[in-house]
Amino acid sequence: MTALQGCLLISALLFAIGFAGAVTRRHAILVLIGIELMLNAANLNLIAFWRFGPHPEALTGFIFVLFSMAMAGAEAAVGLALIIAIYRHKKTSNLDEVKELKG
Amino acid sequence: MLGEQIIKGMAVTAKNFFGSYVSKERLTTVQYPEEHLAQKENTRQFPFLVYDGDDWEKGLRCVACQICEKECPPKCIYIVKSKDKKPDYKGQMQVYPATFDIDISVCMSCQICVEVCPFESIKMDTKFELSTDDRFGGLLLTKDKLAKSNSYYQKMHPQDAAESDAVIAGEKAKAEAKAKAAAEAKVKADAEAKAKAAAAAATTPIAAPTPTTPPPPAK
Amino acid sequence: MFNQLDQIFVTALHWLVSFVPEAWRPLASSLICIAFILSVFPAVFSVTTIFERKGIGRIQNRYGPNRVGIPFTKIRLAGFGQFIPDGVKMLTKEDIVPRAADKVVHFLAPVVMLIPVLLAYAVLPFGKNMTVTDYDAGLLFFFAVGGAVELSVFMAGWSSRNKYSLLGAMRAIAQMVSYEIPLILSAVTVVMVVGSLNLNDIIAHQNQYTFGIAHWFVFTPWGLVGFILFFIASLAESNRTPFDLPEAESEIIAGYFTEYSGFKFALFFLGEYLGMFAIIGLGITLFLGGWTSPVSFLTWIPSWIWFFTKLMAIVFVFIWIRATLPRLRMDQLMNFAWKFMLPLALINILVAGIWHYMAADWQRWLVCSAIIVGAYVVLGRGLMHNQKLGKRIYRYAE
Amino acid sequence: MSPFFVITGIVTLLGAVFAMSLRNLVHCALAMAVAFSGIAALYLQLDAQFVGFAEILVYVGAIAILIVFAILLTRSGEAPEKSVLTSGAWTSLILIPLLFGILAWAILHSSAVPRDLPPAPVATVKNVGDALMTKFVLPLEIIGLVLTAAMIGAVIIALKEENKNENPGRKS
Repeated sequence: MTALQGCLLISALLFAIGFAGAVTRRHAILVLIGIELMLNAANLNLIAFWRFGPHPEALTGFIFVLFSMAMAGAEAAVGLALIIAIYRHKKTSNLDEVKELKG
Repeated sequence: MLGEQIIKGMAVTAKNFFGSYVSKERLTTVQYPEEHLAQKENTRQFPFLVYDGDDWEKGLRCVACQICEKECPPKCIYIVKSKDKKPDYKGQMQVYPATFDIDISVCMSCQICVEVCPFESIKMDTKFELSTDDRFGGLLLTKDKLAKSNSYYQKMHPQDAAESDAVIAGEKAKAEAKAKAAAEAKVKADAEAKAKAAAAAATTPIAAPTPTTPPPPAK
Repeated sequence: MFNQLDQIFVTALHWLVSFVPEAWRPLASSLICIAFILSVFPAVFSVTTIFERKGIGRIQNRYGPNRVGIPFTKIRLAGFGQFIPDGVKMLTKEDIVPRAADKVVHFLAPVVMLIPVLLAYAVLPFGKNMTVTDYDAGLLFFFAVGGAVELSVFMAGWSSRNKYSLLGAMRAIAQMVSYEIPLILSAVTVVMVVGSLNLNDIIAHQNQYTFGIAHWFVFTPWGLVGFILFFIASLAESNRTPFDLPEAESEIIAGYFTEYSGFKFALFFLGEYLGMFAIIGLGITLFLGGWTSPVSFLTWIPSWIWFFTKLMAIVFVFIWIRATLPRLRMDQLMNFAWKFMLPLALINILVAGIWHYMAADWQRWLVCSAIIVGAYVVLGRGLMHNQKLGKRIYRYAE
Repeated sequence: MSPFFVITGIVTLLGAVFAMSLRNLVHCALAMAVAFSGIAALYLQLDAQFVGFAEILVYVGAIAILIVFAILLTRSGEAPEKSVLTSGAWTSLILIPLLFGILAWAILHSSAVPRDLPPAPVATVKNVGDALMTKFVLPLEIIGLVLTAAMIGAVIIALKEENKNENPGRKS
């Protein structure tokens, strides 16, 4: 197994764990954590391909990760704001109880 | 403008900081074990026993009358009277305390013993550094530890000591005057008796006898 | 001679490493560096606690600790032995963990606090050739590990199950997050002008002299403002008065370490001071020329002496401020960070850009100073004007 | 693959597993911080120092704190009494191993994976800065815009709707 495959396996496992959490847990914040883990798995993939790819001097994967981190920050901010707003409205952050679109 | 007051405040504290190194008056702290604050005139801590002269056993004014023991509110005084007697400052034979203990861990410094003492023998001390590592023995002051000379008292509380000395001097003077009066009365009586006898019998030369009877105690 | 004295630690390191077989040398070298940091900075910490107590005492016209010297002797050392009994007391005290506390997190919090703080020293240059790791992105590393401290503060506050701890932790995080922005933005000006995140490059840029005076960034208009902003933000980051809301004794006992005692409390205490030294060290490196001397005729003094002298001087100003200013209120704290420091830091970045691209003559000074003074006056007036000084409205828990 | 890499990977995965499986939300958030630190360490071993430090700065320093704040603001710091899983959680028992199996199979049997390790690339801060300011300047600007929009949006969403008629004596 090469180093790239090791990175990719770790990343795949991380993605699976994050996905499992996001799908199975009830709490909205945990779903967000799961999404963050999946995003990080993707970032790890990008860095691994940049490192072991044919043209690392182009820095494409590297810069992509930086951008995706910024996006993750924005996503977390908006997601948590939504969760807080929902909590304020419905007094719950359990996703099974937040099914309806009308408030 | 913003920040102006901050700079002013910083200047004040800086002045304090450097001033404390320059002028000693700024530092109000007294370096206690080495330095002491001057005590106030009416500082009172715990009682002690006054003695006159140099020998504390001989000069102790206390006559073991036990008034203080009875009056003491927390009952911290313990007195045992002596079997024998010894002369007091007036030359009168008196009992003296064989044991005189004050438990200063119990004493509340109320000064009642001083108020009631008819012999000016118990007074209040200003010593306060009395801590010991011995819980029972160290704080139980026995007679030898309690006895302090009159000169110590005079130095400590000059005003009170002067008053007390005046009282004692007055007593002494009174006693002497009484003794003198008694002696004179005796001399007179003797003289009269003698005169009578002389008148009765032939004249004989008079030898003034010394008064042998002790004067009655003061009060 | 002076050059050798300057490099004495580097020479000692090389000499020590030369005893180790070739393959283990990098490991041995880093272990010695770790030992150096772990011994020097806690020692500086212990001396600083005495300095702090004595300094505050003098400011309040007291003596401060002046009794304890070397144990079992009559030597007093003017009270500088005080840290030994203090340390012994702290380390031998009973370690109390509240029954309702989250044991694992409660145990981990002081450790998590100390690790990033110690990591931050890895990139600080203590003297010429005295950087443990010469990272390309040293400044980024410093701020990255500094950010992890907040998590430990939260862990301590939350795991204690105590309202004061939680309040203190929330205050601390809100304050640290708010003041991290002006802190980083004021450091960005230096990065812009130098063009590098490497702290040694930043010092090399300041290690030049004209008319015998060093090119420290604090001697430029933007550098002065940047330094003052950095200084205020570092006061807040290290939870020092007047920004000591997270551990305000009179309000919330001790904030997030209310429920800590003994060794763990000592770790928090140590972590707090080491964090303060680290951030002061960074401020020195960025604006006060690091280990360089201010005037060219004093360059013979060893560089590490300059570093530690500057460190102690700034620590003294911290102590001075602590003894002078009262604690801010929470809304004042936030207003100051977001309405004054952040705009000023942004304007300062603009000024640094103007400075960089204008020709080096008196006009540059005039333009930059004018912009900064104008911004200061306008922002300061806005901050003072918006203070709603009126009757206080008390709100009770709903 | 060095043993250090394996250890870091295991720590990261354990952090992730705990982040997704613990009952108490605060523990989950802390485990997530561990996982992110592990990923940052992986980045460092892949010669991407800048990204590694940025990972710590963004994820451990900011997002973990944000999540912890959200947990406290929604009062979910205590472990819930009821089940923590959704009603249809059992389907993931089949779905997730399947997903991972497919990914792992694809990784291990891919022909695109290069056999030899290329030399360490240079990604100094200067190179990254140059790339950001020349080749990727448009995405950078867009990211800046997106972040601003997200910040304003988050503030507006989370802003308390204040009813002006109710309780006029209180100030916000």
